[in-house]
Amino acid sequence: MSKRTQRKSMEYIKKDYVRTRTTPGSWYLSSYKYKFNITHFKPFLDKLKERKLVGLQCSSCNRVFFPPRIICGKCMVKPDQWVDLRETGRVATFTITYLKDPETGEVVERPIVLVQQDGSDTTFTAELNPGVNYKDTYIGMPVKVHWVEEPTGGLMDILYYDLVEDDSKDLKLRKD
Amino acid sequence: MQKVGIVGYYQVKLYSDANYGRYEMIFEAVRGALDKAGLKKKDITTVISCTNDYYDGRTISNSFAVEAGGAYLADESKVEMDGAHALLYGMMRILSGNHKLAVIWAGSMASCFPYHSARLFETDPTWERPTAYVNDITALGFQMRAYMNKFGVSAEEIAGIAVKNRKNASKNPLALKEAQNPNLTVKDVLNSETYADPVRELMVAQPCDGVAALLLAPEKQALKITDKPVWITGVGYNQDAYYLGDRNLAESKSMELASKMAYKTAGIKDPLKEIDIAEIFESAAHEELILKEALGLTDKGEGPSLNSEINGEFPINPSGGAIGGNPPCGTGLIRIIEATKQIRGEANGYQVKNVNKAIASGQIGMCAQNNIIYILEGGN
Amino acid sequence: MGRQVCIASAGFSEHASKRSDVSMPELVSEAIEDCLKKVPSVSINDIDAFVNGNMPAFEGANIPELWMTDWMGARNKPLMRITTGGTTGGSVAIGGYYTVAAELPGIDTILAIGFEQQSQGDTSTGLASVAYGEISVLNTLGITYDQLTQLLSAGAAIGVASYQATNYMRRSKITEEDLARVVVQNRHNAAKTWWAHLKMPDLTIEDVLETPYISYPLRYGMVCPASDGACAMLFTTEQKAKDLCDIPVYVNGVGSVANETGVLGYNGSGAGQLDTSEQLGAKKSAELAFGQAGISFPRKEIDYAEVYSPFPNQELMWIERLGLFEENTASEMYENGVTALNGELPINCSGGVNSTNAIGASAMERPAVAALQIMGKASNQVPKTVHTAIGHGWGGVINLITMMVMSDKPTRKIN
Amino acid sequence: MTEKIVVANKGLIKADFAFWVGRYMDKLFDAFENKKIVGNKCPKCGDVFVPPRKICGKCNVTIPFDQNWVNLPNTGTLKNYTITYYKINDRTSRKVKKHQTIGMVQIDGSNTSIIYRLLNMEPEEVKVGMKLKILWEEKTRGAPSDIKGFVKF
Repeated sequence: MSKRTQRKSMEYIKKDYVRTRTTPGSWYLSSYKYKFNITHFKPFLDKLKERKLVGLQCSSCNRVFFPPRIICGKCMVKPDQWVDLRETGRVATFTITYLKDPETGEVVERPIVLVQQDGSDTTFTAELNPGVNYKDTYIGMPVKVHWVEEPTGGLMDILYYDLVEDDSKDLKLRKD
Repeated sequence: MQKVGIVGYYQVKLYSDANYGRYEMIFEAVRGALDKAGLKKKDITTVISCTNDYYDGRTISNSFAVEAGGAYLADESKVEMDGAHALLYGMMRILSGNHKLAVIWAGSMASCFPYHSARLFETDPTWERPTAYVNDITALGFQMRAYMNKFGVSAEEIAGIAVKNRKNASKNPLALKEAQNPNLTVKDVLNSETYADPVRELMVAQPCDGVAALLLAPEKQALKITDKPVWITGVGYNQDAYYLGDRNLAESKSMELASKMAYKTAGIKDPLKEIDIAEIFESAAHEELILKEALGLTDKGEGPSLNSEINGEFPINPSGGAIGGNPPCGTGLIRIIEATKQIRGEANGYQVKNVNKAIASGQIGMCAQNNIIYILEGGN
Repeated sequence: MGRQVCIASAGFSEHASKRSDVSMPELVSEAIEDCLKKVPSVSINDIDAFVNGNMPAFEGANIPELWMTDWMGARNKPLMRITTGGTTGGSVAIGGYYTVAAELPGIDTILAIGFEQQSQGDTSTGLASVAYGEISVLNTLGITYDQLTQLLSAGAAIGVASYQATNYMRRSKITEEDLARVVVQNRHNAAKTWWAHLKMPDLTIEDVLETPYISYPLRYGMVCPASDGACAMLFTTEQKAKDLCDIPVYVNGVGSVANETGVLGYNGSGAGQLDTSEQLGAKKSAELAFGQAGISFPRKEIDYAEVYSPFPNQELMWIERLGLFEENTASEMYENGVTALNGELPINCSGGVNSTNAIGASAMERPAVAALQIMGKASNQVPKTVHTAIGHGWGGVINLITMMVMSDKPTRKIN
Repeated sequence: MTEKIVVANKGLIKADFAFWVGRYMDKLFDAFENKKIVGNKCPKCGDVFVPPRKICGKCNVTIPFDQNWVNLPNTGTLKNYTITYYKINDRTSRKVKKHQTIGMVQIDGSNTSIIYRLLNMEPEEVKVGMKLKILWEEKTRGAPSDIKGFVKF
């Protein structure tokens, strides 16, 4: 983190303490393994390859998880129903990061959004179309999946989210 | 102290390298315990987990395990010692009158982390850790030699404990496969490779993967949930000094004080006569003897003379003990589950006859620095 | 079952960005000394048991309680370690409460200790490792690490908090100026608290707004520091507390409810908290604690609050979610001085986590300060009499919440 | 039923720590730089501690920083030992061909034992109660590793 962000501290009343020696130590997470059962991701990834979105639904509380979850914590059961989801969603929340470009050293402003896919009950981190001005991002903004050219069956098949033009035709349709 | 009832339990089989995801394993244990007791998620009021950030390789190792452990919108907390300490906290929560059903789950996956390095993190980083001469391996060596030198106990007698526990483990279907050996002899143990002289490889409890869960309820609720409740009537816990050089390693002062507290609570005067079995968390064979003596079952140095086979005078670790499989964090809780099984008569294959009162213990730290002991009783 | 529990004293070590003169156990012993100094009739030998906690992965020691036994006076005494991330301190305080409430024989007076020496470790890697496993699953599913670090907006806690800030700012329609106002109040209060870290008596809203963004909408001037420090609390029975101090503080309600994680779900799945500023867990915790304490109108019955707010938006959010103010009115209260030292409902008069954040101690300092305010012994004492106060903490991936409700009268029902 | 897929991902990052040793230990390491050992004495029970510490765990009394320092000799008595083939560090543990003898040595004049390697000795020669002396590293840095080990006296 520290290398890629800017730092500026503010003045405050400080007290100086005697500086004693230090002894070193390191925590090597490279000696660790992280085991996960990802069996439930298989059908989800297979569908991504076909440019289709599916969520896993808990048959007890009817919540839809996207991406799928192995356990529904509310009911303590394994969700087992697959439901089709639309390509649209809304921005649940967002933040703007100010990271230094490792090459040029310039601070780049980028919006990172949490998208709630329509029909699902969870949010997921995603990126917006680089063409979208970060100042225009707002909560509740309708977005739509932008697929990669050739999906390979991974999460990166969703390249980013495009802005959906919120025109009045939609409203009319709903009225009918 | 009022009685607290153990109303359900579940233990995932121990594997040296389990084909399980972490959350899946936690879920299996907690869901299994609920199912066995015929309870639902909404009955849970509090969940106490026991994992260790250095064992799980992540900070706040309970934060992502909330759902798998059944803690969704329940009063949740984590004890970072042994599973037996987590049970203590769960018990306190029940005893306070604030909670009606506590889930305690504990365990980790030793196949996923460098066990000895993680244990090395327990040592004083400003003095002992940089050189790493003090670690869980050498600590066991010091402890065994101190015990042998002080009381003149032979290596054969200590190897006998390893043989007993590994034989017992072979009857326990949930024990670690690598630890089970019905045909082991004392000679095999003594001829196995040196761990930390005089400790041999086969005397040591091997870390493995596993999670266990246990359900606690106050007396009134416990009687409604099950007709075979097991009561916790006494508990004691205590911590010794840290530096190995400050301690008398041949004895366990902390276990002595802990058992004193537990016996006083449960009204036990002569543990050997009043109690039927013990499930002790021993990180190596000699530790079972040291803790056995600290529990007041025999005089100091007389541990080997008390027959502790399944059909012996005072059975200790009929399940195989920690030598039968030691999932870090979970081992202490498994000891309590095994003692519960014995009292309920559910220990198929290694059941001791007529068990009504049992001791179960847990520990943490080098040479069992912090010990915790429970007195469990059967009957309504 | 159970019995009344009282807080008899609380103490702190000095907090600073680098307490380079002491090792971790020595830091802890400072807090214990300060705690016992306030109750002269109690010596360390009178303590029956210990409850401890810190956030281990931040400073590279596993179960440091084992090592610091002697420094705490815990040799041959019962000890239990509780740790739950950011809420560690709060969880330890609750653990202290339960240890006394459980009526275990021979355990009446206990010390609860929370500590952290962040200057020893690598806080950003420590924070990143919270979700490290989860991130590695996403990596398996096809997202590159580089992209992932950006997605999590560089640094776990701040990342999570900035999502939450956006949510909250939209809901309550507040501006960055409102956030800065909270910061200014906290830092001014910290200047009057002897143990606080960021003492800024002359800070202005403009100063805060001049600092650059870490990630929108949070600026450098708004976020908490990383401190070294320790906090100790003395819990005991009603009977003993009456002998020890003039105004024993009764712990009437506690809660530590866990919710689903925000921003990122476990196992790399979606997150269940659709609106991270909704905080169902906090509401449930408050409900639980207030229920135990028999408080039906927190808005009227609470005189003082210490909430865990490393970021100013959270301070506004928590006091609303915990039921102290109507939704979306908190920033008005700061503007009108209701929450100031001499206001109707003073908040975080110690400067809060926003000014001092030794993570393992922070969530304990909240009930500790609240208790001292009731006793009238706090460093930045409010002029009015405090009868009932709350101490709150949050941790994990904004999913673990602790609450402690304290009062000078026992209101918890013992049945 | 689909086949179970369990992934075991390796971690990549590492966190570094630097532990402040505090003033008491600093004084010991100052002495280490000059190839000397100091301990401090409990004002109540009179026990001498190596490494020095702020609080005597037995009596629960604070030992003032500016008092009770004791200069100790380079010699000690072996109290306990173990022989192991395992080598452990922060990162991993492995079995090595050459065994290490680790001894618990009570420095003369102190009441606690410190744990270091025993050097230039065959396992058969090691006897509890034997006299030992410190073998210092040639270049001392003021760190625990300045003591290379103990050798026969």
